[in-house]
Amino acid sequence: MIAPPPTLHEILATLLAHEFADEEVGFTGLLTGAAAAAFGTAIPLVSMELARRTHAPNLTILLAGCYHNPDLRELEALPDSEHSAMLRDLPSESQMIDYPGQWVLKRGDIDFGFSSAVQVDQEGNINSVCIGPHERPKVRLVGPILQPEHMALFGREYVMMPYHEKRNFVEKVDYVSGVGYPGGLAGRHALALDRGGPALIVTPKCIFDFNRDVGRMIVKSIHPGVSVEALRTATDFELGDLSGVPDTPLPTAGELRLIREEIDPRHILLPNRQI
Amino acid sequence: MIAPPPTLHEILATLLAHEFADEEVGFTGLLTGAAAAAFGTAIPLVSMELARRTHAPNLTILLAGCYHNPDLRELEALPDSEHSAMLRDLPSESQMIDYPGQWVLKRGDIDFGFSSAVQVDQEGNINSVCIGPHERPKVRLVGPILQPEHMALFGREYVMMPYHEKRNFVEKVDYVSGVGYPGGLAGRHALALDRGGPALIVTPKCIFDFNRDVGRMIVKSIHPGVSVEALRTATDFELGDLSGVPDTPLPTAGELRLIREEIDPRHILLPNRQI
Amino acid sequence: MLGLKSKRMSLRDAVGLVPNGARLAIGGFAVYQKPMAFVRELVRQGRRDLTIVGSANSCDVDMLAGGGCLTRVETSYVGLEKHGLARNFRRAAESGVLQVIDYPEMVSWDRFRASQEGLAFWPIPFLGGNDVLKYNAEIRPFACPISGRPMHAVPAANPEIVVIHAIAADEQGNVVFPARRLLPQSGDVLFARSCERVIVTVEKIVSKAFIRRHARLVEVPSYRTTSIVEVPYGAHPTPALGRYLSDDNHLEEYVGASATTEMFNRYLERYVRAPADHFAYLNLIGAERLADLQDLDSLL
Amino acid sequence: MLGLKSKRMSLRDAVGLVPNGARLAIGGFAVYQKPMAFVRELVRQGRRDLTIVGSANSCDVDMLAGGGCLTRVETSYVGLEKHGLARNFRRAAESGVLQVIDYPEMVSWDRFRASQEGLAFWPIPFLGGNDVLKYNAEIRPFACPISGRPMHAVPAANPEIVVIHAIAADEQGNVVFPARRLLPQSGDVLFARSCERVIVTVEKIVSKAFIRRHARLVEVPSYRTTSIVEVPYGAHPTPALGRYLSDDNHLEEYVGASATTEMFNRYLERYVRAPADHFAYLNLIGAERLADLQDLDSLL
Repeated sequence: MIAPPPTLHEILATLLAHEFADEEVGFTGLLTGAAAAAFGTAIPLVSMELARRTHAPNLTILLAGCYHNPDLRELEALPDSEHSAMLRDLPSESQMIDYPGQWVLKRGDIDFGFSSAVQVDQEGNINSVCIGPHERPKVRLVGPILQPEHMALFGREYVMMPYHEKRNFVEKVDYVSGVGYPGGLAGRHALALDRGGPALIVTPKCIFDFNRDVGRMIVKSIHPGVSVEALRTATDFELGDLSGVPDTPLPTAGELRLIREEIDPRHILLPNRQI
Repeated sequence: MIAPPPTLHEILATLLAHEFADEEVGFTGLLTGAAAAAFGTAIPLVSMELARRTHAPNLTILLAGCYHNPDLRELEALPDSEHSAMLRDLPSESQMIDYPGQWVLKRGDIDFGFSSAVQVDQEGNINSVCIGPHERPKVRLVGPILQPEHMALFGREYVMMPYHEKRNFVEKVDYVSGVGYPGGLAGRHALALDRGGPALIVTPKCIFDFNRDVGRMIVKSIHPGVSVEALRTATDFELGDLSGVPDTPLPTAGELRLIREEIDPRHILLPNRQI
Repeated sequence: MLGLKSKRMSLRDAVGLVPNGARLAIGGFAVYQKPMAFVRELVRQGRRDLTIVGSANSCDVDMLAGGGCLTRVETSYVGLEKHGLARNFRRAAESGVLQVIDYPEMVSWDRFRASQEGLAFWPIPFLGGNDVLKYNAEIRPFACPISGRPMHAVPAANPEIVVIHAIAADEQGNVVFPARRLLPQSGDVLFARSCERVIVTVEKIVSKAFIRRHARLVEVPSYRTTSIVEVPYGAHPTPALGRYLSDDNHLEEYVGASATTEMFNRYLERYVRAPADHFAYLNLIGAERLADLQDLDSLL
Repeated sequence: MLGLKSKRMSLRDAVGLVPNGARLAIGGFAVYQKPMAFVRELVRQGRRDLTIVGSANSCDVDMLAGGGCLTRVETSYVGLEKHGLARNFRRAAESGVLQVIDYPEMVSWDRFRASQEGLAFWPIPFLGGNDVLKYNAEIRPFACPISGRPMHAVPAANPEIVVIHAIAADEQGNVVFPARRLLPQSGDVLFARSCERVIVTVEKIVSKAFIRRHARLVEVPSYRTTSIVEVPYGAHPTPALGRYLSDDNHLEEYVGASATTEMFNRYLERYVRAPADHFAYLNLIGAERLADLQDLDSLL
């Protein structure tokens, strides 16, 4: 019997798992709404758990920023609230209940994090504050939340974009609430940002990496079934020559089996279907 | 039947009790050694408890800086260790276990405190760091401990000196580890010390107050049985004209009864004898 | 001990301590344990021109915005998490009547730490390039006095009044927090230590014996509190950890009602202005719903 | 989960991580819960030229001074509380071989908070007129960037290595602290969050199941620890809260023995250099004394 082909979520979780080294600390917030929750919370959780079950057994997962290595088998549903009583009762190895807490944010305890945004631009800046001018915005969004810290204090950041449309991938964000690579790594250095910054931008259509010298996004791989044309149409900035860009790699049979049988057998984290 | 006359400890505890206003917060550390423990811990505790049982029922006692309104009736002995397991188990209304903690030190939550020192000078500076030059001291003492905070951040300070000899009451302390009134209140202001400073200096021989304009100690009262001559002999700086200085007032019969029958009936805090 | 001073106050009188134009910090974090009964009473009393300084806000700021009480908000987040954007807040911000000063999340906590420390500023080393700087002249660049590294001084939160919702306190104002608490409850402790006018609404006023039995958990002692107000279900529709869960049904009704100004005014009329008091509000929610929201704290 | 990395190490090897000349922070506070087995092993291995940075110190610094291991101490207190002055420390300071940098008590905590915050300094508003400034050129005056108020920047603690003694940890380095803890245990948590090389000696190495059952009390997680060393009675003669009390008899013996350099060398020979290992030391103390020191933690 042949296993069903990998879903996009499974592909992304596997790709991310390969990014993590043993003994790293990975931080995921708790996002809500189907697409945001999948990209911002579920895929990161599965990716970190997959890494722990393969090459990185000592990786520390921080669920909702507070719960160290939670027992995901005890989950009865993907949590939909960041500080709900349900999480108080979820078995874990350590619970952060105060700030400053167990992970020493400003000393760099967090090796990598996941964040999401409404806009991202070609420098990798992200925005969750407003669309249009700040004083009289067209759309007022939630605010900077933890984006400034994610993009400056964490070792690196995976920006998880649940939607990839022209309005999300813009020339210049309307408000920089998380700093990418303006002026490249030298530009970050000039801003006294000595570490961190976006590693990959993960979207439903492709994976972006960066040319960190000039501080510009480059397409690293394109997901199976997505055309170069569709990618260009959905992106408001110039993508350059995409002729040599490979397809996003697929999970191995072993990785798929781990995700489906060990990590998420009840499909609580990842939906059991193509999306 | 006539009650035994008040002891010096009872006289000092009563005098201090009159100093406190209702709803104030009073801080006492935990000093060790018979004389230091009496002056630094026991007399302050009795004075605050007496105030609570008379005019200041809402005064908060901080025993060892951490235990809010401890139940003194549960004490089986005067604690002789600042952070011993015995204090963990002493009933109280709140236990401080962290810094910053319940009392917000730098916002001025502590209205008054009690401290002790090896030297005090006529400006009210105190010293527990060293006798002689700092680099090669004649006697190296314990260090500044919490004296700088007591003398700058608390609303006012009662300096409790268990010994009154020339070596303790000096022209100029060898190391200022708690600041008095150099240059008076204007001098404190110039040092950006906007609150606090010593209120009274309490010794086995007398009570000192301050002329806060010039920043100099003045004798407020002399304890019964102490001669002016004895006081001058025991003090290394000039005391000025002492002809009009009154005797230190005695407790009323009611105050004595409260101390002896209600606050310290088992003589755990104050010794049951003249000293 | 005779003569212990009671800090107990009615909800109406406690809200009366907040003047128009006050700089108010509202406890809780995002959609958790917000002193919503207090917020409703602010709207009922028609308070105006408030500035809210906070760490993460939700229906507290949104209801005050919808009630026309706000001039300015300084925080890191205003939203309703899984229930979506805060629509009254959006309208007020987009129309320009509400000034929003954005701070990073942990920096918004640091601002209260500065107030706790009696400092006018907190030193932040990581704001370079962030537009948080662009729209906030109160943040000042400076060089670390020791390393010379360029940094920014963010202003202290400096609330004039803090209001939090907790599970229990005695009449003297000793406030207990559950041992198995989460981040929002720790934020409340921090807030209560950042200001000298602290109003605490509680699920229950308890005896001194209860307080003494939980001395280890009395994180906000009597001398830090200004008034104690007994308001059962005082955080509804947000949860109070250990007592009740979030009323997601009511929050959905709230979100639906905040689609337009007119609809939200009808919501305010029904749930805030018309009810004679907090218990009349709870009766509108109904006993079955309230019972259904029960949370259990650890029994250990 | 296969392949979990053990951070377990012998006492000898853990002490080997501390080079001559290191800048070391020793946990515990005053005479409480000092990692004394670690200190004895430092003396046994003949470590030299150490700088100790701390908040309040006692027989840790005194023994290292008596063992000739120290060059410099930065702290607020060195003494033995009810047992009197620290006589080896005194001799070393008075002879000028030991440099003592004095800090106020809470400022000495603030210096670790600065390290925890990744800052080179902590802003202190109340040092004017104090001789702490006179003898410390590392403290720099500066003006508050927002209010202009004159203040002082004290340097961060910046330990190169931190060592604390705790009751339990698992082999991966998750360290638990008792719920009914006191100030010294909180200081240990702060120390462990101020540095990336953290050595924890523990009364007992426990299972992962024990850790998961006490997740709320795991204040120092695996990724903050460098090595875990099982040393029962590792704080002796100081107490370990919840496990054993202070050995006042031994401390009196210690104080008596530190009257002169010669006598203290005999003490070091008997209790530190001659015993083959920590258990040989404990045998010198004897089972009856150790049993007598038992403390009980809360059973709740």
